[in-house]
Amino acid sequence: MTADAPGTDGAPLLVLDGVTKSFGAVAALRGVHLALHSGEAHALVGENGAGKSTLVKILAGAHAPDAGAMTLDGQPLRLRGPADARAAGIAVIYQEPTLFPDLSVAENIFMGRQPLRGLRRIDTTAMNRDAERLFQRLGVRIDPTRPARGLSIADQQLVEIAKAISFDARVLVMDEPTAALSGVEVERLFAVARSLCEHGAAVLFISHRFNEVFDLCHRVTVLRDGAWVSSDRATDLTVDEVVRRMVGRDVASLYPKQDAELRDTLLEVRGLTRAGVFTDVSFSVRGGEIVALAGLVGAGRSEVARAVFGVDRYDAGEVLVAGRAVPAGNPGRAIAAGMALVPEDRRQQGLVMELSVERNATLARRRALSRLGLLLGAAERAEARHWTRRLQVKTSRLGAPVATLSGGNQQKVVLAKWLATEPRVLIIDEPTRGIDVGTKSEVHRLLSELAGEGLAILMISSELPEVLGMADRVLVMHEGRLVRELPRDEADETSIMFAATGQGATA
Amino acid sequence: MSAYRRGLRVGATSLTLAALLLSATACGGTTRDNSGNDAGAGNQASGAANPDAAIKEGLKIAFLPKALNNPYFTVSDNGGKDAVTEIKGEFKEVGPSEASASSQVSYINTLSQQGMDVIVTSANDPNAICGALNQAKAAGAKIVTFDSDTKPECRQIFVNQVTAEGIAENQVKLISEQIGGEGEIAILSATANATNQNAWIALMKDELKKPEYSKIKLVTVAYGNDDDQKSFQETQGLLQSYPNLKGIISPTTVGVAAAGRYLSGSQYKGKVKLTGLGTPNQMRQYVKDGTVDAFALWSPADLGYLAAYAGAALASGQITGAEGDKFKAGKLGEFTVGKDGVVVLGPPTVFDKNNIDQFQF
Amino acid sequence: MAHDSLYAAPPTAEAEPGAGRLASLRGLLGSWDVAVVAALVVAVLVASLTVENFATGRNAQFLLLDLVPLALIALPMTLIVITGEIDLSVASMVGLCSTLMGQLWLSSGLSLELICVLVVLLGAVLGAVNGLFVTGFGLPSLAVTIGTLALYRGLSFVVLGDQAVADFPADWTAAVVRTIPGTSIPVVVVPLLVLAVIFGVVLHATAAGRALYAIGNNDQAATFTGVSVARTKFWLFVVSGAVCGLVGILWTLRYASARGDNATGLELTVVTAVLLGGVSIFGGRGALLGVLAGVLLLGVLRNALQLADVDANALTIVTGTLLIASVVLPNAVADVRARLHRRRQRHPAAS
Amino acid sequence: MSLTDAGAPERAAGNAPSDPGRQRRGLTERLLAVRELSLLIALGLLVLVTTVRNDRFLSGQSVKDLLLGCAILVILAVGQTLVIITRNVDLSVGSILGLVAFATGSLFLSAPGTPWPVALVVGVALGALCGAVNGGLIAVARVPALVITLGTLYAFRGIDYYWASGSQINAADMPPSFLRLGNQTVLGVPVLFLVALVVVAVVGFYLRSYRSGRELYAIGSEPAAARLSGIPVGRRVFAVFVASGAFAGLAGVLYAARFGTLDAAAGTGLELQVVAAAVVGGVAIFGGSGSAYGAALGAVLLTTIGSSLAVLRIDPFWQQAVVGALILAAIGLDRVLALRVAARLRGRSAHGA
Repeated sequence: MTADAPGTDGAPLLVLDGVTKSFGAVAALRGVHLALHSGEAHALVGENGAGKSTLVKILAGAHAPDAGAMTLDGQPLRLRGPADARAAGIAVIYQEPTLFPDLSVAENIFMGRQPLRGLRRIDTTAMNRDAERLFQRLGVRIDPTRPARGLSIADQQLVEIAKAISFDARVLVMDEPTAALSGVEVERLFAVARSLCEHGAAVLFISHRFNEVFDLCHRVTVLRDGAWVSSDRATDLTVDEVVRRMVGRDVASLYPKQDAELRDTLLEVRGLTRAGVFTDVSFSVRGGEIVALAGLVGAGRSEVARAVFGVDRYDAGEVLVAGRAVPAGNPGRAIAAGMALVPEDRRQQGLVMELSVERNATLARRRALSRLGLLLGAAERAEARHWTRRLQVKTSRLGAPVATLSGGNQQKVVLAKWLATEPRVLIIDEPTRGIDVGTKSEVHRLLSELAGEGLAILMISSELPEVLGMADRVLVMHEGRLVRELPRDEADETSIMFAATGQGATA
Repeated sequence: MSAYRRGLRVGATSLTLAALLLSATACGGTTRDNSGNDAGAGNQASGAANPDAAIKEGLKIAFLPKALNNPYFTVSDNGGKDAVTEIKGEFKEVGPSEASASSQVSYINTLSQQGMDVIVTSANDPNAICGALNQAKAAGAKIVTFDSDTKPECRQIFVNQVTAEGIAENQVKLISEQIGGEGEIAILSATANATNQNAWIALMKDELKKPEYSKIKLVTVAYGNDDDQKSFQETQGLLQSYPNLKGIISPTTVGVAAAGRYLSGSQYKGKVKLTGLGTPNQMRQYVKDGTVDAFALWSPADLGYLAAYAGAALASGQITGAEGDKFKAGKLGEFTVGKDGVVVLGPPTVFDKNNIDQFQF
Repeated sequence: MAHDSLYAAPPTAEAEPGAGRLASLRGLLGSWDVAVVAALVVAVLVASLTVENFATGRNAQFLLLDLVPLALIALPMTLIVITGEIDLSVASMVGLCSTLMGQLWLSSGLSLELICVLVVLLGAVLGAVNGLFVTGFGLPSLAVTIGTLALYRGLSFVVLGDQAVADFPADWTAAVVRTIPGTSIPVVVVPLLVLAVIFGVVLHATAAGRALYAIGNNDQAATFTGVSVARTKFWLFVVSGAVCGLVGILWTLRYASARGDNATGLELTVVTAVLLGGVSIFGGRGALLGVLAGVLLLGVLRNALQLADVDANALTIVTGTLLIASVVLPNAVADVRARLHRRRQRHPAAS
Repeated sequence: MSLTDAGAPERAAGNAPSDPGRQRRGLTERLLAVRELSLLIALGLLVLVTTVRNDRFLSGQSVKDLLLGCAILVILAVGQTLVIITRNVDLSVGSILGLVAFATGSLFLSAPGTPWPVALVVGVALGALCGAVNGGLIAVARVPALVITLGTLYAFRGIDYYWASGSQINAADMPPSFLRLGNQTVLGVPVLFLVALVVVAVVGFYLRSYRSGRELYAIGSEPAAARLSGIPVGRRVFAVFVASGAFAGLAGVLYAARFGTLDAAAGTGLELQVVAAAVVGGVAIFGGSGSAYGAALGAVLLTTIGSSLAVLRIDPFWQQAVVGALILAAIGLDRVLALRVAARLRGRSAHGA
């Protein structure tokens, strides 16, 4: 399928030169170069946290770069906001749909560009008709007049795609648009993308699915830790080579899970069901064991973790820690039972960004640290100091807000918070998302150490190398069900992806 | 922010606050006796009046109306100001933005703090401001109430616009004349707990029992809360609920103006009679367009004027507020203090289309 | 969870992970309570020197008496605002508790002691209704408490109409305004101080207090840390209601009058004092000491201006402006700082 | 995200059936229409009950009174709708109304010959200015509109008080041509109500049929997405506050014409009724949905309740309690309905959208 990259010899359509962006102490992009040519589909790959989404936001006009230049057709391009990006012909499909739930699907597609009739009135009929046509082109049936509220994620994504193609963009940026789509829909999307390319547009495609990357794209740019690594013709690359460039070294040496003696079963989940989210999920984790929960985004992995920990309620099933049932829907009781959950979204769920390192580190232990109900500053400080030292958190002082720390150090603070509770079961969701490589291996070593100390660890990760390197066993979820269990020696990228995409689904 | 520096800051903050409180305490040691426990009732006739005493000059007289933004009180306070100027005193008008007893208390405290000789006030609540008034009295101020009284023991003099009997007589007579002596009437009052309104209404009911009014039937009393819109709506409701209604008495300036406005814009104009207590400026239009035949009111300016003189007489020792004390109130002539320290301004003036243009208030 | 950001800052402020901005904001707000205390000291000094009759014991007594209800309500309000919610119905709860106290006294024949207990309980129930709507139905507290502001005030008029109940025993009404012997400090300051210490300790030195800050900054993270966000908020509203019940009693006794319009409009003053005291309207930040200083500052300003014969109407403007200033200033200053910070980052050579 | 791709299996099968119940009218609009219809029914019931108790409630005069009585609230509620749709709120409208009403009176007092259209323009402009103060402060401070407008509620009222300082403007001070505006009828319908109708129609039409109108819904529905879609959120929100102020100004001028007697307290406490009217009228307090027509109906309903209470001789003190209870009921009901609808739509989506 891979075509020759057309027009790569001519002047590029859109060029990013030395684009830099940092958020506080965290450098998200460091001097990134990117050239998009008219008529080409260009893949942007990199690990989570490599800076892809930041790049997308810059192209969308949502973030202004700190430094660097952009040109479109050789003209300097300054985007003061999303409206400018749109005016310049840049359409963006975000990883997470950005729809207006109260408005109709058609309005969502045409917001700000609704077809008009006399007196500059919106021509609703024409708008609905146009939306209908777009959906026909995409080969899906969504009622354009229904509100966007209540659309499934896949349908929301389709509306986003319809929105992007509706204004015949010259540059179409797609940030992991396929995560929630079925195979048929992906094919239709690619057909649309190809036809856009044929009409002279440039497509920037971001995905973790290498088969899709190689299926659609002419060229591949790799980012690592916010920096540009390479840009090559897809035909010159192999999957292994891309992965190597993304990770920066050989996969095997990265994840040093030490063998640990397996002890008693510490976490047992039986028949856990939450209607419409996940169904009949059962598994167990033994002390000293790291079990990975793999699957595509939206397969329900994090949701299972949340339910197990009690953040969300579940409709059926039970959760046992060391043989004793943990009441549903109460994280406090889960913590008391010896569970800890390092959530996937550090900023939103893991940390209170404006509180100090010390406060964050002791937050989960605040009751245990009180004497007669009073929290003693000294005890808190000692506790925080102990764990930040053990985890080698790099911070000038314990009183600094965690927001000033780098991603890796923030993740360490989250870990410190939970390790301070001395859990028996550690659930860790995307343990190394968005942190630098050095810290990554530290985290991995730590997890391995903890398993060695007898903790039962349930790890959710979208990074296959991490899963393969760390896990003693791999559980694969697909559409809310556990579809496959793979012991360490049987797990490889193919077998996991095979199960995760629902092909040959057998448990 | 290191924890130590933080601790330091908290410490410093608390120390400052503590110091402030302590300094307040230290200042306060001297005034402990003033905490207002002495009963006000005894004050009334304490000391002897000296009818010959001259009105002192430079008296500090403060007017504290129900609310600053009530035009009625603006007029009375201006009357008070005239009087205070005549006696070469210092006049001051203070008060809350909105009529509430608690903020009046805060103003009474301020006034007594400022060492006023006389506080002239119209009470938003007969009880709520008593404590503060007693404290002010204990601090040496003379208390005069006007328009709305407090409990008698909390003030020395109450300047009543008219006697309640006078109002009741006047209002019933006016409506009877207008509706031809028979038919259903209603009363549109201010608020249900307005002391003066309730006293008048009770007396009107008594008045209506007289034989000459036997064909007049009072069907209801509605309350417009002295709120223009509410009074307007209540008038509307009255006319819908009582199709045979012949007349409305609204013994409150807000109510009568609202009712007049409603009637003048409705089919009932001229058919349903309206009288009450209103200011000529507000009612002029409705008198001229035939909605209202006649209404009454005392002069609010004279009321304030008299209250100021009563206060000055108290502060100068001319009177003590005991029954029978007499004093001169400038252009209004001589007044005698009645029972319970009440001074009555006089009968209300009746306004109709012949005389209304002579009045500007 | 769309409504979570209802009336909150536009998303740029939160979506932008500008740590520099956060740090400078923090630096500013860290010193905000110091600034308030400084302003208080200045206000007291200036007023003492320039306003006649300000620096007297009697005036201090009046000032404190006026401030006690305000300060009492500000205590639970501080906690509520720190969790990112708000309770605008406080003044109406005071009013309703006051009229119910009057009605009970008038017609129930119960002893006043019992009535007081009942009124505090009733306040707690009123607060629980707020809490239920906010946490049970997941509605924004702003909207809910605007509704109950109207509802409770309306009910307080329903209870007593426009009547007032005034015949409370004189020893009770006198007790409320009495001062501590030998001083000019009203005795009601004592329960205020006791409550302030309790609230202060709970907020600043207990596990529950930590949880409040966590909720206000990031309720998701708080949930993930085992904090029961809904339950905590519910109880805060209950406490707020109970304190309003207590204030209702004090108010009624102080003015010896239970009426439907008691404490009308007090919510604005309380919110102003809390924000002036350095509590962030977005939650997560603030200290009780700052709030108490804010309450005092507001009281001193009003009292001094009143003594200086400033028109009551000007005072209305002052309160409104102070409220606006106390929310606009921190943000504006933080904005300027963040802008400077970014500029420095962009042109490191220049600095 | 608790939404997941529950619909994936069906779609993967590739045989998504077309929505059977689809009609010409959009589903989104139909959901709104349901709210307006139920309001009309409630209104009808209320009028019916009151009329049964007192048949004069439906007399020509009484209907005229009702229309006259609701006109000002309708205008304010429509202005408030614009604001609430963007997930904001404007509590200062009562104070703006009071300030403008007094300003109008003062204008006639100081320049007796002023033709009333000039007064109208001046009043609307002053209202818009107050709105611009609100909008500007909100834009600068990025603080909840509620806090800012709570502050300006007092500040504007304070200015009004300060200006009036206890004086009153009477009907006699204003030209009869202006006062007629407040009471005159055209074919039995009060002019005031016609003005309100025009406002409702214009705003309703604008919100429905203009791009910038739809953008207001987008902003309230999902502010973050609105920004990403290139909608000038700050500018729109500012404009909305200016508009709300201008409508409050218009209402203020009409208030002066209708009531004739003006002091500084005009419109005190009105903001609660206005918010209640909008919310009862189906304008979701979370922003993003609602219509000017619904808000207007809410205002009519509220006014009718007020009149009914008076006619039914129910203690008028209940009125404020009813307003509060209606606000709570409306937001609570909206919440429940929204959850239901969301669940149902999710079901539709899962069974082949």
